[in-house]
Amino acid sequence: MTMIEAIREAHDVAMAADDKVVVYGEDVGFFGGVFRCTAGLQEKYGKSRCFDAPINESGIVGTAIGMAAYGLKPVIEIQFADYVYPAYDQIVSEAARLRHRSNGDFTCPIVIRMPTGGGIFGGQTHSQSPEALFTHVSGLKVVMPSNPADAKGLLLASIADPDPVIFLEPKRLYNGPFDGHHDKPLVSWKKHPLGDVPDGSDAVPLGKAKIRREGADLTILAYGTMVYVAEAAVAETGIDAEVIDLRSLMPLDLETIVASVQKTGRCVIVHEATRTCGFGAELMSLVQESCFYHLEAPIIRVTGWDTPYPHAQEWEYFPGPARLGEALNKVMED
Amino acid sequence: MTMIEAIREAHDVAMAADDKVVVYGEDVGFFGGVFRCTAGLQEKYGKSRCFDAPINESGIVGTAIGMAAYGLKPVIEIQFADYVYPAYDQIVSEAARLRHRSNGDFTCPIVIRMPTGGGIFGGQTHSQSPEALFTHVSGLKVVMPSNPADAKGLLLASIADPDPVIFLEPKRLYNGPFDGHHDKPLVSWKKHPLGDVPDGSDAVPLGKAKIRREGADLTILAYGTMVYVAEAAVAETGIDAEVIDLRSLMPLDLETIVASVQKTGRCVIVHEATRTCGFGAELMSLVQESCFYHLEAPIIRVTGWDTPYPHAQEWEYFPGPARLGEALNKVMED
Amino acid sequence: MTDEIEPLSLNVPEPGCRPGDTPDFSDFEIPRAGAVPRPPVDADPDSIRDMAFSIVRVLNKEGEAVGDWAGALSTDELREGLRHMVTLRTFDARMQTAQRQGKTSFYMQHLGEEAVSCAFARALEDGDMNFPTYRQAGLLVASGYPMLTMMNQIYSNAHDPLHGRQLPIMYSSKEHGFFSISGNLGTQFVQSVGWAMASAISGDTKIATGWIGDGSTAESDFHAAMVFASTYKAPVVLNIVNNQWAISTFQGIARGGVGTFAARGHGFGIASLRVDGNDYLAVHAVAKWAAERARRGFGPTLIEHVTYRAGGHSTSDDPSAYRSRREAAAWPLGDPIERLKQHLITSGNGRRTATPRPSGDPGFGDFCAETGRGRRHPGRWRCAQPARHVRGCL
Amino acid sequence: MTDEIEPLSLNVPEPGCRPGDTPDFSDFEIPRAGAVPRPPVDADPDSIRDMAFSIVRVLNKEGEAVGDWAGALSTDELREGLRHMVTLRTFDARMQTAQRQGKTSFYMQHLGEEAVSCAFARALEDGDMNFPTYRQAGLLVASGYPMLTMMNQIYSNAHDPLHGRQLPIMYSSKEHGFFSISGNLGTQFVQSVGWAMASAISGDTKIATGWIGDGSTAESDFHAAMVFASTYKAPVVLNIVNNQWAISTFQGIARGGVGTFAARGHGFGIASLRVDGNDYLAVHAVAKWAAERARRGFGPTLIEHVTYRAGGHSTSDDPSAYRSRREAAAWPLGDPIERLKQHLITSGNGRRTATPRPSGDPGFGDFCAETGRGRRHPGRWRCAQPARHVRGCL
Ligand SMILES: Cc1ncc(C[n+]2csc(CCOP(=O)(O)OP(=O)(O)O)c2C)c(N)n1
Ligand SMILES: Cc1ncc(C[n+]2csc(CCOP(=O)(O)OP(=O)(O)O)c2C)c(N)n1
Ligand SMILES: [Mg+2]
Ligand SMILES: [Mg+2]
Repeated sequence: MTMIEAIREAHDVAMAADDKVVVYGEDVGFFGGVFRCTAGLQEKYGKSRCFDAPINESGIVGTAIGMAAYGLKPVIEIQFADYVYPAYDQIVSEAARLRHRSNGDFTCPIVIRMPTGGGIFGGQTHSQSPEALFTHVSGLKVVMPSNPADAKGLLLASIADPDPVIFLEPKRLYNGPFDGHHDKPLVSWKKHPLGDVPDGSDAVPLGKAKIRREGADLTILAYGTMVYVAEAAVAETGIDAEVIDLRSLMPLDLETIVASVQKTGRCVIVHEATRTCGFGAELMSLVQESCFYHLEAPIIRVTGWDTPYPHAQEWEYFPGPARLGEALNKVMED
Repeated sequence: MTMIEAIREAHDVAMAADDKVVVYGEDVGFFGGVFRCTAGLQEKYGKSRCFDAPINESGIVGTAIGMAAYGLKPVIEIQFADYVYPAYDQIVSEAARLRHRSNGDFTCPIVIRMPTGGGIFGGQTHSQSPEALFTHVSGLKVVMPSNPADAKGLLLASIADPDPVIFLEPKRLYNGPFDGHHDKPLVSWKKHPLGDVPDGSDAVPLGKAKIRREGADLTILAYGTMVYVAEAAVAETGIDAEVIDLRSLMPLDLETIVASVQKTGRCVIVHEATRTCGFGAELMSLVQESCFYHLEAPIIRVTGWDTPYPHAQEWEYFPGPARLGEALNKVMED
Repeated sequence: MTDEIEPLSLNVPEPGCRPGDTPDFSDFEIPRAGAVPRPPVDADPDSIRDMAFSIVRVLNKEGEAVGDWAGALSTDELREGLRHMVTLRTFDARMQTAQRQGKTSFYMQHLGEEAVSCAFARALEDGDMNFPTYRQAGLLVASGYPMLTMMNQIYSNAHDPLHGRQLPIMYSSKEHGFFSISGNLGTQFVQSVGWAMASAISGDTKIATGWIGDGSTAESDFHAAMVFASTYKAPVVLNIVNNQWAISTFQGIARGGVGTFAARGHGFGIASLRVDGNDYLAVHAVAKWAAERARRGFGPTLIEHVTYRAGGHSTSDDPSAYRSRREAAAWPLGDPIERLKQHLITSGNGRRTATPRPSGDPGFGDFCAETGRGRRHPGRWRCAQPARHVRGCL
Repeated sequence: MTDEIEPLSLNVPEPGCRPGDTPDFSDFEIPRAGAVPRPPVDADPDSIRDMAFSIVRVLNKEGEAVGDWAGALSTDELREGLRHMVTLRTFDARMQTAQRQGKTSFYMQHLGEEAVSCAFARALEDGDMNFPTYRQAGLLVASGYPMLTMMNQIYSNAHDPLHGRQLPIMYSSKEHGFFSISGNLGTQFVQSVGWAMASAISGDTKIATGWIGDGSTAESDFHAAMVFASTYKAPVVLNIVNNQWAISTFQGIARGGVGTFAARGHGFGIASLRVDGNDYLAVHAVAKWAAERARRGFGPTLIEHVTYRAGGHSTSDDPSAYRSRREAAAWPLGDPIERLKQHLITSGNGRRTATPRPSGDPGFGDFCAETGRGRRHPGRWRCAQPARHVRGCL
């Protein structure tokens, strides 16, 4: 199934199992979301468990916090990650801190889903990757699946989590994997092994990375769309790299990362977001702190540029396999 | 003079020189701001150039963007940095991108001032250091002075700047330097050489760090209150460290940083903000990228913890000279 | 008390008509054309409270211009207005097709709403500034912005003044009083108030206008705009374009339990009124009134333009998934182009077949020649390709 | 037109009275007690529009309870109410002093506003949830929350249920229907609507209340709360405590060009009214009405409590810098404690000197003994020290 179907199914499984799970957001009800991730849920579970919200992201998150305080488990959609900023105060000052500031008297089990990342010619307001703006905020978990199976399993884990989870969906992967070669035809998930999504309600635990490819010479840390870019760059350069799909940025599977870098001695980090203070900076710091004596070359970041996400120059901005490949070669030479 | 007086004087100089400079914010008009940084300006320049704003941070920034588009130069105050999040969308999606997205057709010369940082028993909503949430956003400049002379000069440079500047004021330094020894009596700026603020309208350029202490053995990167913590830790450990006050985080004076670390071979980064994805991660990455072959030990970050800023446990959270001193010793031993 | 209390339930408003249903606008009250009097421009907002629950209309069913608000425009001006609207509609149709042909990535049309921005533009003066949404290109068309430049932007080609940085139709032209469009809803509404405050601070006589959709009034910056406009009596005209839909969401979700969007102004002491957004003369008359009010220092006005989005939300949208295909045809305020045309004919100033040719600089033919019919331009900026791989509404 | 236009100028509202001026509330219209009728709880919001421009009052100048809204409370209940208010005022005075003595870092008092939260609390039922600001500790006092626990929180000592994590007075008690206080203004207002929606979704009969200050109504989350409450008819009572000041900023800056804050509700079709916040009986009666309205599924109510902040904003504030020292004394709605006391005396249910001793568990004496009179507690959590080095308002 596609990633959209997998996300829909995770909602369905969770809503069927627990009537405390409620789902809402802009265009989420009757229409089932502009990406159709909630299609059919209103019909199946009724208008008071899946409904359209007014266009007010702060209100969507703010009401969800209130609902969570009541005892429900809201799973809400922000139509694009680019539109989460009006809700930033509610997320940062409220959702993230409620358990801490009330010493557990009130908690905030909400999941905030949002389509993330570029590659769809969406310009600066339909392409952003704001993960670092959430990983810096203590009290939030941050998750980004890279395939349908993980999308379902991680969403189920996020809904089960007792605290707020930011669930970032790389929209360029909704219908099939994408490795940055934008001229190639789309391969559908239906023809991909990871499109084979297990039935049932098994969660993929938060905080566990997945080694997508074992390798001896260098470690690539990636998540979301970049996992496929990494695979492509490895294939194209022929370098025996280990490719790690982080899956969850917070909590982070530092153990897997450190074991890999200590083995390979080299590390390249790749993400779509703007470079400065991106999540790559944290990854680089953690690797430097944990593996300093194992490093044989400087760690390199391959990222989006420090500009807004452009429209026409999308492929100049997007860190594709060519740019990543260059970095891999460089780090092997260093 | 105090840092408050220096900030007031910078406003005064700028308003006298250019009637396009307007100043507003919550309690900023008649009362002159809760920290009194704008005291006297309404009386001197009239109510239409210095006035009270409704309590709506998004409106304060949003109207400032409109005013800037008209041709004014708004200098606005957010009462505490902790309260900037409701304005985050206007800052990130609008102010930061206006020049880029309109290809220079419209620009946004605004200064957003905000008292920042802890050490005042303000609890989680009067103590935050959100600089990394701005440095990650392309299109913003981010400045943090550590003394009255720089506060005046950097604020004048920020007002003169043609683009949006986030001006973070370490409120614990408003009345005197503070090195983390909270039991010691306050030393007033009036008795400190940096309280000697030059007359006139000379700006301190953005993007130039200041070496506060030359040293041969290791480099400490600090800004704001942490500059004094660093000086204290150096005095207390007796390590011959070079202390760099970054002053402006974006643009960053990478040249000065790199020259210093290449000289010393060791680096410790200190900031008050939460550790994960803090500005320290970016600094550590830049140093790793630029000085890998010069490094003799892992770089260490000394930061606030990954929790909301606590009230009673303030001095457990605050990265004081003891914690920094330990890190200095460790990095010398590594 | 508790024992006699029924369990609560959630109220979720629903539109009158979903796919398959028969559209029914019988609940929708439409005042007679000419029925709403024109108050003086310094009217106390409280004294015109009723205007937020009525609709200013000038053109009656017969196409006659009637009442206080009529008579402001000459026949030449009306003909020009018709030309602007037809131009915008034709432009939309061509660009919509261009997108379908894969020549650009994205487009948003104005179908059915052309009067709102075309008529409004003619009530402003040079130097005034609009803070538009993505559905007011009529402000550009009616103020002489070159269509060629619009197309260059849409194609993100070498002549795009924005250098390919923005999504198609996210125009910017300071010179034409058109603030850079943001993709983020609502932000521009409060910015317009700031611009207007700046004009007042500077002792200028220029005014600003803000624009927002019905759905987007729910955004918090709507409130920020109202608060600041109210407190500082900013010389601004705040426009809500109520085209009944926000993507798949009907206006009742944003409006909630109140009669009209215009009524939102009452809580701020802001003069508030509704206008027939499909009536070129009414929009123009109301815009003139509000602009003069602002310019003379009597403060802000909130205008709800009542209209209907006859097309899809954007090229990414297929409205038949969430509303009846017959709803547009059933919309009781008609088509703004047909209505103005009928007026010109009725008043003896047009021929029965008189739909004018679209204006523009250059004509469409020339344009297509110049840009190589939308094929990849060999210049520095690339033509964008449509995002075929992801379906969803932008 | 432009040539005859005067330059614009910015309107910046000013309070009637600054330090040194003579307070003058003669513009402030105060309806007679008993004058506003009590509508049925299912009243159509439109039918009670006038209530947003009037003030529900029960106690007249003579201390008699008059009109439709009178008679809901027994003498015992009124005596208890008086005790709650006196307790809160006394508690405030002690804690204010404790802060001045350096025993805690910060405090915020309710001086003059005691009736609002004390009376409101008594109109709610077990299981309802308040989303308060920092100035509604009366909700705790009047619902039996132990004062000892409040003091433990204020001293951030070993018994502080929040483990020293929050600034003093930022209480939290789910058990007592008191949501964790946030330092960020306005956020809780829309959260209360979410809680109420959850109750409706769950088919429960519980209601929520939201609280916000006059100044904070300007925050955008006020709008979010109104939009969601209106659309989903949430069972919530939304309270604006208009105590005339927001730190140094008078309420006119947030209110702008409208008559009252309550009028903000009209744009949302929300039942909106004002109440004399210094009249215990009136607050209680209105709260009961709104709570029942919500609980019976008739939707939200917006209540503006008209009161006066007689003290400083917080221990960091000195109000004489921005308003007349005589303003509090001139405030025309009087002192809530004196007024209820007078009522009890007038109605023959109190003695002339009958101000009750503060209630509390334990009494103040016990408390001070137990905590070592606010000295550093030897427990795990440290007593906070005041931030003497930075002057400024938190
Ligand atoms: C902050 C933000 N949230 C969500 C969106 C996604 N979005 C784009 S248009 C739209 C609907 C707007 O409807 P309306 O305001 O009625 O304007 P219309 O399209 O009808 O002109 C939505 C939800 C956005 N662009 N920005
Ligand atoms: C988002 C945010 N902005 C600013 C502040 C600073 N602040 C604290 S209280 C206050 C005034 C609030 O006034 P009002 O709402 O009238 O409440 P009152 O203090 O009068 O009860 C301000 C500006 C804050 N706490 N949060
Ligand atoms: Mg619409
Ligand atoms: Mg107040």
